[in-house]
Amino acid sequence: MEKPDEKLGEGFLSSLNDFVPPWLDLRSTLSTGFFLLAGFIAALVVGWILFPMILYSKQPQPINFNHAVHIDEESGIEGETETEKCLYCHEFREDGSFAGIPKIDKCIECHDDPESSIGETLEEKEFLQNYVAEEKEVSWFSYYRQPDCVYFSHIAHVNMGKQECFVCHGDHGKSEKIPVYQQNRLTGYSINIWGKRLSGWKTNTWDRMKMDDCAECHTKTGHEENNACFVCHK
Amino acid sequence: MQMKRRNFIKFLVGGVAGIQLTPLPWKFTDDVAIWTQNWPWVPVPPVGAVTKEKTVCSLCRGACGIEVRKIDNRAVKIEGRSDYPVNPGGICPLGMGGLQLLYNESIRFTSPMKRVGPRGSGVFMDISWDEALDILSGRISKLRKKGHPEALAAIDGNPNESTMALMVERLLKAVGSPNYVSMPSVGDTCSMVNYLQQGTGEMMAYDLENADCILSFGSGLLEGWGSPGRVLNAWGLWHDAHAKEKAVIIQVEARASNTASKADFWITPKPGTEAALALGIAHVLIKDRLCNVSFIENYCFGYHDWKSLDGQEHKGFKSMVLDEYSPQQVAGITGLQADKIKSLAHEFGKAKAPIAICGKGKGSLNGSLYEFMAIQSLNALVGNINKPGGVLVHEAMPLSDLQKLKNDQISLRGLKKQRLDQAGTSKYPFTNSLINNFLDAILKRHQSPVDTLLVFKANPVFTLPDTTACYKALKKIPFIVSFSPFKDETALMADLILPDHTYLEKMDDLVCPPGLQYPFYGLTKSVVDPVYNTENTGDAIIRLAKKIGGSVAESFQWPEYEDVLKTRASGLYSNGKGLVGYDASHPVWKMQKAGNRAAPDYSTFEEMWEAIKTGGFWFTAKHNYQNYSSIFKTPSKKFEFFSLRIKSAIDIAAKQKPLKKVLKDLGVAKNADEACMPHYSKDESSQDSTEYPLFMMPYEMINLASEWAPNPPFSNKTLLDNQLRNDESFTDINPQTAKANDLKQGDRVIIKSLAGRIKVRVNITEGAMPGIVYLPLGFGHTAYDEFLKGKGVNPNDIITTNRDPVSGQIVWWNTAVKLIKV
Amino acid sequence: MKKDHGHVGKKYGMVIDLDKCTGCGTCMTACAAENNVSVRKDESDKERSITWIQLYQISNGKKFPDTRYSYFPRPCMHCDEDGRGGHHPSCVSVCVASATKLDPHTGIVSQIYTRCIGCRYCQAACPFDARYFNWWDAYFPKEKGLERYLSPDVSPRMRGVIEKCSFCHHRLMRAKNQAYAEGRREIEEHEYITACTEACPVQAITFGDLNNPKHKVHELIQLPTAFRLLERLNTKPKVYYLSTKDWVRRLADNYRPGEFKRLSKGS
Amino acid sequence: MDSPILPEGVKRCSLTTFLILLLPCFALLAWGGLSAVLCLWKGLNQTNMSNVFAFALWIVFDLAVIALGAGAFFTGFLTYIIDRKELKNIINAAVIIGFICYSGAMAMLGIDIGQPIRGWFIYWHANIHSMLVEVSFCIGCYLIVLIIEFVPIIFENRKLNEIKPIRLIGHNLHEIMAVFAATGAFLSFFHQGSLGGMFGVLYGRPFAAREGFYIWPWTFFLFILSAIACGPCFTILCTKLTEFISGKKLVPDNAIQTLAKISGWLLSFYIVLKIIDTLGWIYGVVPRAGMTFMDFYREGPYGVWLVVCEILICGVIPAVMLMIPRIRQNGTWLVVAGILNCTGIVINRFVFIVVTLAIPVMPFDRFWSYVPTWQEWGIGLAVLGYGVLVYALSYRYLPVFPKEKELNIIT
Repeated sequence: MEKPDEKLGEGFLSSLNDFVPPWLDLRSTLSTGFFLLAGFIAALVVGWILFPMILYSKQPQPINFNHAVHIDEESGIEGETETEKCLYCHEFREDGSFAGIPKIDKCIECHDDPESSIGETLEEKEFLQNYVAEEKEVSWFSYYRQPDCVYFSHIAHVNMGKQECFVCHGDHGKSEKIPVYQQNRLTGYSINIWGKRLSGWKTNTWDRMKMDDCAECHTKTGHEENNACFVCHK
Repeated sequence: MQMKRRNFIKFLVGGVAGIQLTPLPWKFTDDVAIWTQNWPWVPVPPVGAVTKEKTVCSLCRGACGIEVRKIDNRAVKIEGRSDYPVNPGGICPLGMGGLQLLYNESIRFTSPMKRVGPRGSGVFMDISWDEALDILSGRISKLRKKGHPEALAAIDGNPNESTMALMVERLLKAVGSPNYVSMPSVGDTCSMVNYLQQGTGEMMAYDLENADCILSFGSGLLEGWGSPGRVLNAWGLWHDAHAKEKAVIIQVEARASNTASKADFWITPKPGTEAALALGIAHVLIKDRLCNVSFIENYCFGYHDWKSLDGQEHKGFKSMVLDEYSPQQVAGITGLQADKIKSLAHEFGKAKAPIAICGKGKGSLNGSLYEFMAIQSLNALVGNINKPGGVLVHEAMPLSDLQKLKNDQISLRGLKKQRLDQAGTSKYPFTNSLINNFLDAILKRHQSPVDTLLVFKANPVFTLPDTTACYKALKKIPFIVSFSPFKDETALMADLILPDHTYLEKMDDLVCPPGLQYPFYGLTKSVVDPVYNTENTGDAIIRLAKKIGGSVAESFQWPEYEDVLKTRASGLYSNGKGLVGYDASHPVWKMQKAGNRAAPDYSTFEEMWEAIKTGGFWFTAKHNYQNYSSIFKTPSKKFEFFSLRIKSAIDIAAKQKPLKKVLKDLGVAKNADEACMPHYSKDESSQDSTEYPLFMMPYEMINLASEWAPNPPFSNKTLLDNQLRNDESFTDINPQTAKANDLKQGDRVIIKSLAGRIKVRVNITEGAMPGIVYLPLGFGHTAYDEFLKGKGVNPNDIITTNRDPVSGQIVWWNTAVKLIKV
Repeated sequence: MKKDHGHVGKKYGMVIDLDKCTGCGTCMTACAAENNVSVRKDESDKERSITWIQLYQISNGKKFPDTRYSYFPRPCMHCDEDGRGGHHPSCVSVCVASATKLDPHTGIVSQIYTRCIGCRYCQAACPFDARYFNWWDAYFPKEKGLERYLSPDVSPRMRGVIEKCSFCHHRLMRAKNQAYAEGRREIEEHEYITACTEACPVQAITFGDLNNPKHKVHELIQLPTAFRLLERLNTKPKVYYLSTKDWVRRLADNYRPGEFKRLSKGS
Repeated sequence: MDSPILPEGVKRCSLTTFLILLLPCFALLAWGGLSAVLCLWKGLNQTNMSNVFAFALWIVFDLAVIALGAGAFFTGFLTYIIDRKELKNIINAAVIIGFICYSGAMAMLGIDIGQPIRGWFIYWHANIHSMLVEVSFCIGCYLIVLIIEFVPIIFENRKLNEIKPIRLIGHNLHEIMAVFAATGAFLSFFHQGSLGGMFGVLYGRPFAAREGFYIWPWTFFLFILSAIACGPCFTILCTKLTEFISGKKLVPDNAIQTLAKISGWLLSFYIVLKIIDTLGWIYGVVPRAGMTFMDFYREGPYGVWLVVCEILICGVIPAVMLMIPRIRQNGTWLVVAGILNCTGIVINRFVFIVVTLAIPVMPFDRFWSYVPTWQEWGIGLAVLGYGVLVYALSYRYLPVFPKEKELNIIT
């Protein structure tokens, strides 16, 4: 009990003691508060920063894809509206099912010759050599793949419901660089399903792709009947 | 110390409070739940583009049309098709499970293999196709060098009319062996009846859809008889709520099968006395003037007594029936009441278009020649032959023959040798092949006369009666080659495996589904790329022949099997009255009746062939009704109640040995005249009834595969738990039988016959005839995987093989047995 | 808005002609194949094997040779009421996690496997035993490769949840997609039928919209021979049966002595 | 050697004897633990439950213990709301028993559902029409109440009581115990009822279905009554057992007698209603379903004897016994009556669960029988073991019976 700072502390506290009611044991209260607060803050750090870092794995796509270039006028991809342009590659099959991410032969339709002019950038060259030339499928990670229990009909939304792609997919179609794919280690979901904000807070329709978001839109647009379970579950 | 712990507790308290304000506990709870919704060990079927492939099901001979739904290159579902003549829409439960046979790796051979383990252990080693074919061709060539080409034999399960059957037989002939043995089927007996009574060795063609009275002698209309898809569809038509006049269905059977239960009348004679019943009905028809006199008088032979050129008096069908088969006499034989027989005959006689049909159960088991003749005679008596709603008579299917095969000296010498099964000899003058004799021949001799046995689309060790005998015989054969795609019992005994594709991976033809009333040609195709390293047996045979070389190679000039199919199909084109398209709104049975004159819907052969390849079928609805003067190819050019061919066979044989001996050899109990006519004779085979008081009857179910193809696991769901429980199958017995043997529901019991013993559980049901023990065919596999292996027992294990008179075929329904309570 | 989607007043139902039904079991295999139902080694354990549509064998109880057998194919009845006029089927009103619901626009009772917690209260509530619990994980051993025939239209179930007949709802979705692709909003009668209806080789099963006068089922349920299972419980099943045979009709419900009304015609 | 933490002024056996006596409990818990692991890891195929017997042994155990545990809230209700002072001497025991029953039941339910990890869906995606949801909510909340009621008793442990804040909390909790007693009573009334409702609403099962009032079938009210009729008796039995084992008098007779009396009256009231209900069922629900009373008692072991046992032998008789002062004041007869009473209620629960499911409704359906596997027994009995353990520990280390000291002065 000979340490100077201790003494100082004593002095400081005793001076404070004049201001507080006598029955309150200031020292113990303070220490209690200190430890409580420490624990509290530590928890916040763990929950908000550490946890997300552990929860999601990050995988880069095998090769970059530039959407912007493709929907650009010169690209020769026809379409009045943006949606139509998207549909040029992400097309509907005859039975109305949605082809999703195009297979390589769709790319080859345009990028038929590996030596073609379209291929200035290194990435494009790489793509032409490794994939187009070999007719090898690109193993893309899908940002928007819903789990197996979910049934989603694009044609019902795009053709019948006249929904624009961005409503759910945001400006993904305008991106020049496709983002790193983040997957929830526990559930295997892409981060885009739960939404990038762990709090679940969303500002745009495309921030999240959970059941409630579908239902919310159905209700807003007066399609409550489509909130029946079997409409979206299989 | 004390202080420290308290602080730590405070720290924790703070932490617990804080963590609630982060997403961690909430998101974690949610994610763990989501994890249970996406457990990694629950399969997730990949999505993809949907396509549909039309083809034909060849799991049985029925040739039903099927459509396979595919996701990318994955077959995911088999469905019926409405653009196909045989079965508009529906298929049978087995066909529905086909994909479980295609994709079940544990029951398929994934590549050519040679045996490394002991015989029957099923231990094989992968080899290349070339090596496999070299081994076989080497062996065959050696036989030929040694001058014993006849030591090569084949057991073939392909239908007689099919191109594959021709290929196999051709291979043997080219090599120089007469020992081509085909698996028994009802078709053998039917075509024999047609040959003897109508002069054409064709299959029976029943115009069921247009008939208004079906008298079925044990035919399992609902158990998979004939072409299941077609017959079941007809059943639907007969029972349609809106149908104007409904057909009357009469089932003659000793067990409350589905057919019997659902039929309008159910007649239960003692098993094996059906011939007597048929003749009893004939008696009433004749006596009560219910038969078509003009047809009988003008187009039938042997109805009345007659005198042959040598001036000998011969008894006719009429007097035989009137003398020996009065309702009372028949009642005595069959155990039915006389007036029941009368009313039955009247029901049949007064119908506009009555058909009497034969072939028990699924019709996979051959029947009794005289019984079938008696039944066919009923159709003749009412004159319902080659009429709409009757039994149609066709010329042979218009398929071209393969070009003449080349034979060298070795093969010619080999072909002169006598068949091991004695088929076609004076003992069995009208039979093409007799597998049970074939096996006996091997068993009898000290050393197997067969050196190399080829097995095609057959599983004799499982499907033939007295399996132990069959097993022993095969064990004696030095070298067995199986072409089966499946690891069936017989294949496991093989030394070399040359696996065929499954029916969904290969192109092959199906000719004339049993019982169908119009000429039909079906073609399967490869709806998915072969899943494993297998090869279409047709191509394998061609390659094998080329490896053997010489005249054998010259006999197989085709580049590949499809060319063989095309060669034969060219006949369909030149026949000039076929169709390759079908419109469900005009079913063939209507078109045919209406006298369809539609021109072929193709103009060139290539066009026709492409259409067949995509659509999978060719048929003709043109039929020349009646014209009785030209259709019967019998010696008398008439329908023969009295078969002159049997007579001449007897006469020829009688030149060498006394008549008595001849008849004995033929197995005929009665006199020479009756030997030429349908008649009933109690079979002597039945053992003394004190030792074995009961009879065992095997029966077939539509939802349990009992032939070559294995049973798809799906159909296990459809089996009742008084048919199979855990790994034990049940025998159906009548409460009386149960009481006599003091058995209760579910008791375990041993069924013993001369051939062997099996252990089953007892299902007591009023659907069983007293004194008879029923066992389902299809259980008791010793091969395949956990879905089939060791489930139930195989009745074939205890069936004693007696032979049918004249035809010499196996008789299935009179095994005497006794029950021993466990 | 609703009208656009053609949901209004739809009430899908099924009519099964028992006089036609031959008990062949094709409906059961078709259903299992269509809906990725797991097949286990021992399917003879009827207390645990999963069969969305099940064949019950019935007998007229007479002695040989007057015995007759017949069959009751039993899918989920897709009831409309809980038995005393409540607008939920018995199973729906008891479900704790809202995992099973009646869709008023189709009349189909849905079962969501990922929502179900496996309390099995619905099984207790269903008098038709139409609900099945996954006592085991789906049986698709890798070495067999049987998972290759699985259809992506129906999600395979994990253990510990209830499953049941869905009237092949995914086929309705498929039909709609097709219609949308062709620019139609409405689907035709033949475009949506269940797998069992399609497969039945004797055409004993008819499927369609019970409320639509143009559909065959609408006409069939008017027939005097039409009846439903356990009608006295008043759960309003959407599966009807046809039979002219009184002994068969007698077995469709419980009757106290003298209560059963014979059909004037038929035996 | 654990003397410092034993309550003051009371006599306890040595720690070793105590542990040895508890060995059977540990055995049961081990067995149960193994079973639980198997069921959670491999799934419910470890049980003999089936698509026919969706509910079985475990649910029977659940409903039984929850009924028997009703002593807690009802005694609490009498003590704090009705203000029967004498019951203060037994309330602790009642609370502990209640806590044991409810926590045990919850644990068992957690294993009984096919997807335990999704269990919280009941609360998150609740379907308000489901009686089982009502049950889950009420039991969940009530368990919390029980904990709050249990905590001050724990805090009365000698050592803990030395710590100032703990002493303070414990004291203050005591003050406001009435509030919790009230809440507990409210919650319990509802979940006991909805447990009955669960079966009454099974309109597809004529055996269980009942008419009712508004959304509540009669079983709703019958279950409440039966629970509060047998709960106190079970509390009495437990204290009697403790007295017997410890060889001491722990609770003054007046407390016991009060409970016994009330229990008796409630039981008789219940039995009357039960009989009326049964008659109403026989002449209402059953004929409407096209069945006769006997249809339900024809197959398997379930005969009319069940009804006789439940209503007559284990209903009317104990009711009468408990109502007659002379009989209930005789210790032996009291115990007998108590046992009969509790048995009757357990039979009632068993019948509503197992028999309901065993009797097929479709005429062509068949009767199935059910025998639990060792895993099912393991988990069921583990709850028993757990109960005895917790109860014994509380008795040893906590002043469960306030009067113990003065009733047994150590000389």
